[in-house]
Amino acid sequence: MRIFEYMGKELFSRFGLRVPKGRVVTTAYEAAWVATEIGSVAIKAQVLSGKRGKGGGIKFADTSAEAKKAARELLGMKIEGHTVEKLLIEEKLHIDREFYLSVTIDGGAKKPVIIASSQGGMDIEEVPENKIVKVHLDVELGIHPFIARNIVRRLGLDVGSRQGKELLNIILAAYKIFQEKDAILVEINPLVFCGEKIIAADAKVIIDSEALFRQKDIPYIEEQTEAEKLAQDLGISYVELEGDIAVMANGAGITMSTLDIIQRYGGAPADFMDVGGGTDMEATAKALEILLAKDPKVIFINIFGGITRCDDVAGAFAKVKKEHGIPVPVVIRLVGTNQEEGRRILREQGIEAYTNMDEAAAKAVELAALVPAGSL
Amino acid sequence: MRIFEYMGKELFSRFGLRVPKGRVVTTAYEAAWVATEIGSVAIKAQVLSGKRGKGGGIKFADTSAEAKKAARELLGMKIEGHTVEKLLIEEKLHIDREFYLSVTIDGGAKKPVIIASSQGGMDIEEVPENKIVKVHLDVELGIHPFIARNIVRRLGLDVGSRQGKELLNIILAAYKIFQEKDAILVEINPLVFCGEKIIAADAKVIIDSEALFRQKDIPYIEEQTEAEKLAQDLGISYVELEGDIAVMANGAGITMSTLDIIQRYGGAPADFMDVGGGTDMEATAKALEILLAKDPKVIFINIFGGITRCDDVAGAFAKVKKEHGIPVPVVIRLVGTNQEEGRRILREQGIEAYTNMDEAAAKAVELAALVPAGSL
Amino acid sequence: MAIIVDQNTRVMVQGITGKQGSFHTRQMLAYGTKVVAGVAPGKGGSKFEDIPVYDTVRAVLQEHQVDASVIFIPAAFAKDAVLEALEAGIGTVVVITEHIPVQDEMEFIAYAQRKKAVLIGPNTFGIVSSGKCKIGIPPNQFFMPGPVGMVSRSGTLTYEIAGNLIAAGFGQSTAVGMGGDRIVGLTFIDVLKLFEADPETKAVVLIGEIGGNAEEEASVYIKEMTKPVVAYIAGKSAPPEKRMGHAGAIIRRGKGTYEGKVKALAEAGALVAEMPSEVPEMIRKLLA
Amino acid sequence: MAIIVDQNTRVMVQGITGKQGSFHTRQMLAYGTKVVAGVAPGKGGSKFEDIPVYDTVRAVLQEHQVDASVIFIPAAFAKDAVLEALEAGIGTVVVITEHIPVQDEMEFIAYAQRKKAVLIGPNTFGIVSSGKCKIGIPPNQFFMPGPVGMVSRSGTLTYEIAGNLIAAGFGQSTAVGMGGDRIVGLTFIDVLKLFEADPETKAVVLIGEIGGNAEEEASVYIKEMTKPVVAYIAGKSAPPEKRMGHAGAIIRRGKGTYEGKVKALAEAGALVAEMPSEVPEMIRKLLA
Repeated sequence: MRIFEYMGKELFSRFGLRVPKGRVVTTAYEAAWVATEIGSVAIKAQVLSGKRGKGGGIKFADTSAEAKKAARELLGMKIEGHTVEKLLIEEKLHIDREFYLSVTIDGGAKKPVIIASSQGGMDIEEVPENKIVKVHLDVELGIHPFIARNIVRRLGLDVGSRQGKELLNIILAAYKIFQEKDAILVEINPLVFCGEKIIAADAKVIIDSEALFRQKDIPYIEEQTEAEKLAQDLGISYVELEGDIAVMANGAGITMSTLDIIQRYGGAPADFMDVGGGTDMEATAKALEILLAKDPKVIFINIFGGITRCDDVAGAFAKVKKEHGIPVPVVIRLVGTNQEEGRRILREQGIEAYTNMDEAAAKAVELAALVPAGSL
Repeated sequence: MRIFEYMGKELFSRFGLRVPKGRVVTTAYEAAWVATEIGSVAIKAQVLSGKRGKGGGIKFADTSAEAKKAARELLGMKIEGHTVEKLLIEEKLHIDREFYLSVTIDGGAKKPVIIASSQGGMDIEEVPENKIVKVHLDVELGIHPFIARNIVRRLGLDVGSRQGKELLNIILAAYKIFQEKDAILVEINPLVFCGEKIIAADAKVIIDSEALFRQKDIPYIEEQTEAEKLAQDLGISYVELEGDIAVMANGAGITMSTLDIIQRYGGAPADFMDVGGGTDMEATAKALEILLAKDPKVIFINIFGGITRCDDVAGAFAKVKKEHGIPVPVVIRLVGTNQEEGRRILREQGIEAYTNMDEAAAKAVELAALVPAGSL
Repeated sequence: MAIIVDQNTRVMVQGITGKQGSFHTRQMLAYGTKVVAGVAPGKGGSKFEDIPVYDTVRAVLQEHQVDASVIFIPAAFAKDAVLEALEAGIGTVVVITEHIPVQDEMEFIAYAQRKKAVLIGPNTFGIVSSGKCKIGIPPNQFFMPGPVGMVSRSGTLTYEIAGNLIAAGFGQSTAVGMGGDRIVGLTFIDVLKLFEADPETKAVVLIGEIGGNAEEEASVYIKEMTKPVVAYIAGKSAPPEKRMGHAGAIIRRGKGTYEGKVKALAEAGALVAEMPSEVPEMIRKLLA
Repeated sequence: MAIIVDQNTRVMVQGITGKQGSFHTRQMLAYGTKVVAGVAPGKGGSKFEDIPVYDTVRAVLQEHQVDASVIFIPAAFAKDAVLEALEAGIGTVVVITEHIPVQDEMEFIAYAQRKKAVLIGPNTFGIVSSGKCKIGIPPNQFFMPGPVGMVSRSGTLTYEIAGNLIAAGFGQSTAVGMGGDRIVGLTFIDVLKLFEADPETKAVVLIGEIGGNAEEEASVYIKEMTKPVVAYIAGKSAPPEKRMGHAGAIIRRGKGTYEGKVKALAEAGALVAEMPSEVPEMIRKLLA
């Protein structure tokens, strides 16, 4: 779960990192007022997008009037689909140098990794490998000053200098945030050298959503659509996509595979919906309703029943059809636990279930192609 | 460094352990007042002695008047040389069972060890081995609920019961105190089962004195004599003993050995004083003054110079003799770095230094025997 | 032969009395797995389906010999259970639990490495050595003895392909679920090495998905293998930066793409299937 | 021959520019120790007595091969320095620093065990393989080559007895200081095993003191040794519950007494000297 820049900076402050003087506002009036207080300011849209800078989400102002104007332009703006509702108004920093620092997880190494560079301010992917310092942490050993000291040295700073020591403490603090706050990413880019001080000019923090239960002080940030939220409440993994064939399957791998096959046959999936193992009839029915609400051209259900029982899935289908009606063609592939009973139920609903997923997918794509665009 | 029971209990409270309701007082009047508030109370002398119970340092009172009387008796009392200045007035507990729990360091295993028993209330040394549960901790792994759960089970409690779960949390908290507060001992004896609750009825906590620099919230507890304090300020290890031959040597091992040899020849050392390596002339002179202040019969200096320079020691002797006079016989054994210069300086003071420590010790004992008892 | 577990493996179930634990213990027993004991704090002394239940792992080990443990403990408490099994010296720990915080996972995976234990998962379907031992949650009917080793990041996709293989007449030596999380204990390369050394295994099916670089790392070893590998990768159509169910199934900053994985595997000499249904035919050709 | 260190041991000094570090580096050089590099954060690039100084251990290892490191870093920062050396893979770390918090000691000793490194100390005089290599703080003049291995919990007592031995014509193969703290890395038993296997060592002098149970544990191994052991234990006259200088030298709750240690050693076949001065004569008889 990404948190907003201003929240990341609050976290940074609490762990002893320097951040620019600033304030969060929701109106242009407040923005003007804060600018009066601070002077020259940066006005930063608070959106959970990686493309904020390129998307025009950051403006500068030297006067209160300029700040007001900039804030007016930013508030309500859309950046990568996210509407700007809050602005962070911050002192404009005098920048001597820009560094990069992050702590994240290297899945391959199964360890945390600290990544740092003396070339900050741009995407780390664009920095040449030989300008990047990467240090993997031994989980049982943890972080220690010597580890940070080695990074400081490799970044070309004097470890005995004031800046060297400050950077060392920043590295220790960033790691501490990563560990104690259950983060999967703590990224400071740029880390600005500003005279004698080093300041975290940006804050990108992603919290492990599986650990939110023990991070009570971190507010829940909504990044999902209404439909995705509904699905989550059912314990179902659901991602909205751009296509017109609604997909329901059980298991992340098989659901992905289902989308792939649809695409291969020339179709466009409308979503990724993994109803997992053991979802009961009630929840399956609700999940179907979520799919229907998006007005797809076709619904494709691909169930390889293990813990999930085929009769439950078929029953859910029958239930929804009876209660709400299902106005679009449905293709169902159904094999596994209780498949005979499931197929029987579907047959009563006038549907002959497939056993082969390729054939079923091909059929779904074929049916979708029959519906003229814009006909729904 | 031992801390007082009431401080230990404050620490316990902060880490979530239950302790008896109570208050620290310094006058009998306050004691009476607290008893009025609480009812039946235990009145416990706050002294750093392991023998408090046997030394009569705990009394009980059912009324405010009784409490006042008991407090009067306790305040100012001496227990193992410690004067009672504070009392802890606590609610008298209803005791169903008494357990024992401690966390300490096993030097041989180089690990922390949790020691627990269902037979508390007495010295753990008196509990039969088969009634004691000992669990060593893997330092890198640390404490985890399963470790505590095993202890609870081995103590014969149901791990699913309310008491079992409470004890589990107490074990976790005791270990946390041990680790976070740099303790070398956290002992709760007895740990009282009182109806549904488990209460730490006593608290014996020893903090690693080498770690006080980072335990800012733990007050420094004076357990030393004035002379021991003076020595500590010089960076010198000094323990007062009962005998009459003052000893100064360099190195803990050789100092102990010096005491042993004095005793072997029939003498009684007045102290353990290790001036260590590299103590300069100034500090050595002050250390000598500490010894002189105790009016010993003889002073025995045993220096095997390595980093310590023999001429510095001899110079310190000459300085003290010149400035204050040294009214008792002095036997010096001096070998090692700059020994010729050291011996020359001593010769000027009329002292012929020994090179053999046995002979020197024998001489010191002989001289001490010549001084009639009570002659100083 | 088989890898990691076989008919002699004595299995302990941590969380045996819970909803998932009890259901799947019955399924494992039905498959023939030697479940010798269960753990459920507070339920020590009771029985579940004639299997003795204990309060702690150490209590189990006072009475039983145990080769492997399977974890059906809720995410918030899973770390404690995994460490308990590892600390007691259990050699193979299978972590079925999903939604475990990744900091916890890093902690117990590091400890497993130190204890030289095999840790499978978390968020895995488990492991099946066909006809011998099933530890975990796969449906019993799709695993029959045969020459194909399977290693996978996805449960249902494994069942799908296993079902197709069975239909085509190919059983499996062992099927191993690596788990769908960001980090997992046992990885493709570990399992491939074991299959390479296992006489019963004649070919390997590797089922990967987008995200991470486990497939790329495996490719380095596949180059050296004498046994043929058929690979299938799910997620070709997935948009970047969207998590597809599994925490690990996400293309981040251009890394972990379908194309990168397929390229690495193909260059290493693996046959890459475009659809799950193509796998049995590829195996048939390779084993002909 | 000698144990742990010899004429080929390349030594790094952590804290080389400090008061203790600089003094003893000069002494080590005078003894003939191969000091190849120093570490002093912030002083990297400078020289101390012609020895290059670096900011970090890893920086040293980019330029030099190092077999052993000696720590002259103040107590509050010692843990970091020890872990730094161990993490970089240094095989032998000698921790001279005293007054290190015991929780820190437990932490780096556990890590040393995991890294399979020899950790000597803390609060030790160090180690001398006579005429070959001295790492630590003992005065140079008392250590000359010879047949006696020494292992001790006390510095000055070691010099005292080494001086007596030299005077009696017996040099030392290696003298190892275990350190005077509550817990230490290398212990008597570890060192005795090395002496037993060292062809140059013909007899061992063990110098113990009250507190702990290192001598009792050593006794179990002394029983098995083929080489004779002479022991001396300091602290016979020490009162219980009083710490005699060293953090480890204290009789607590009746444990770690002089009598217990002497009994264990004597029963194991060691000759126990009552005074340090008796040691040379015992060695003379044993080696006659």
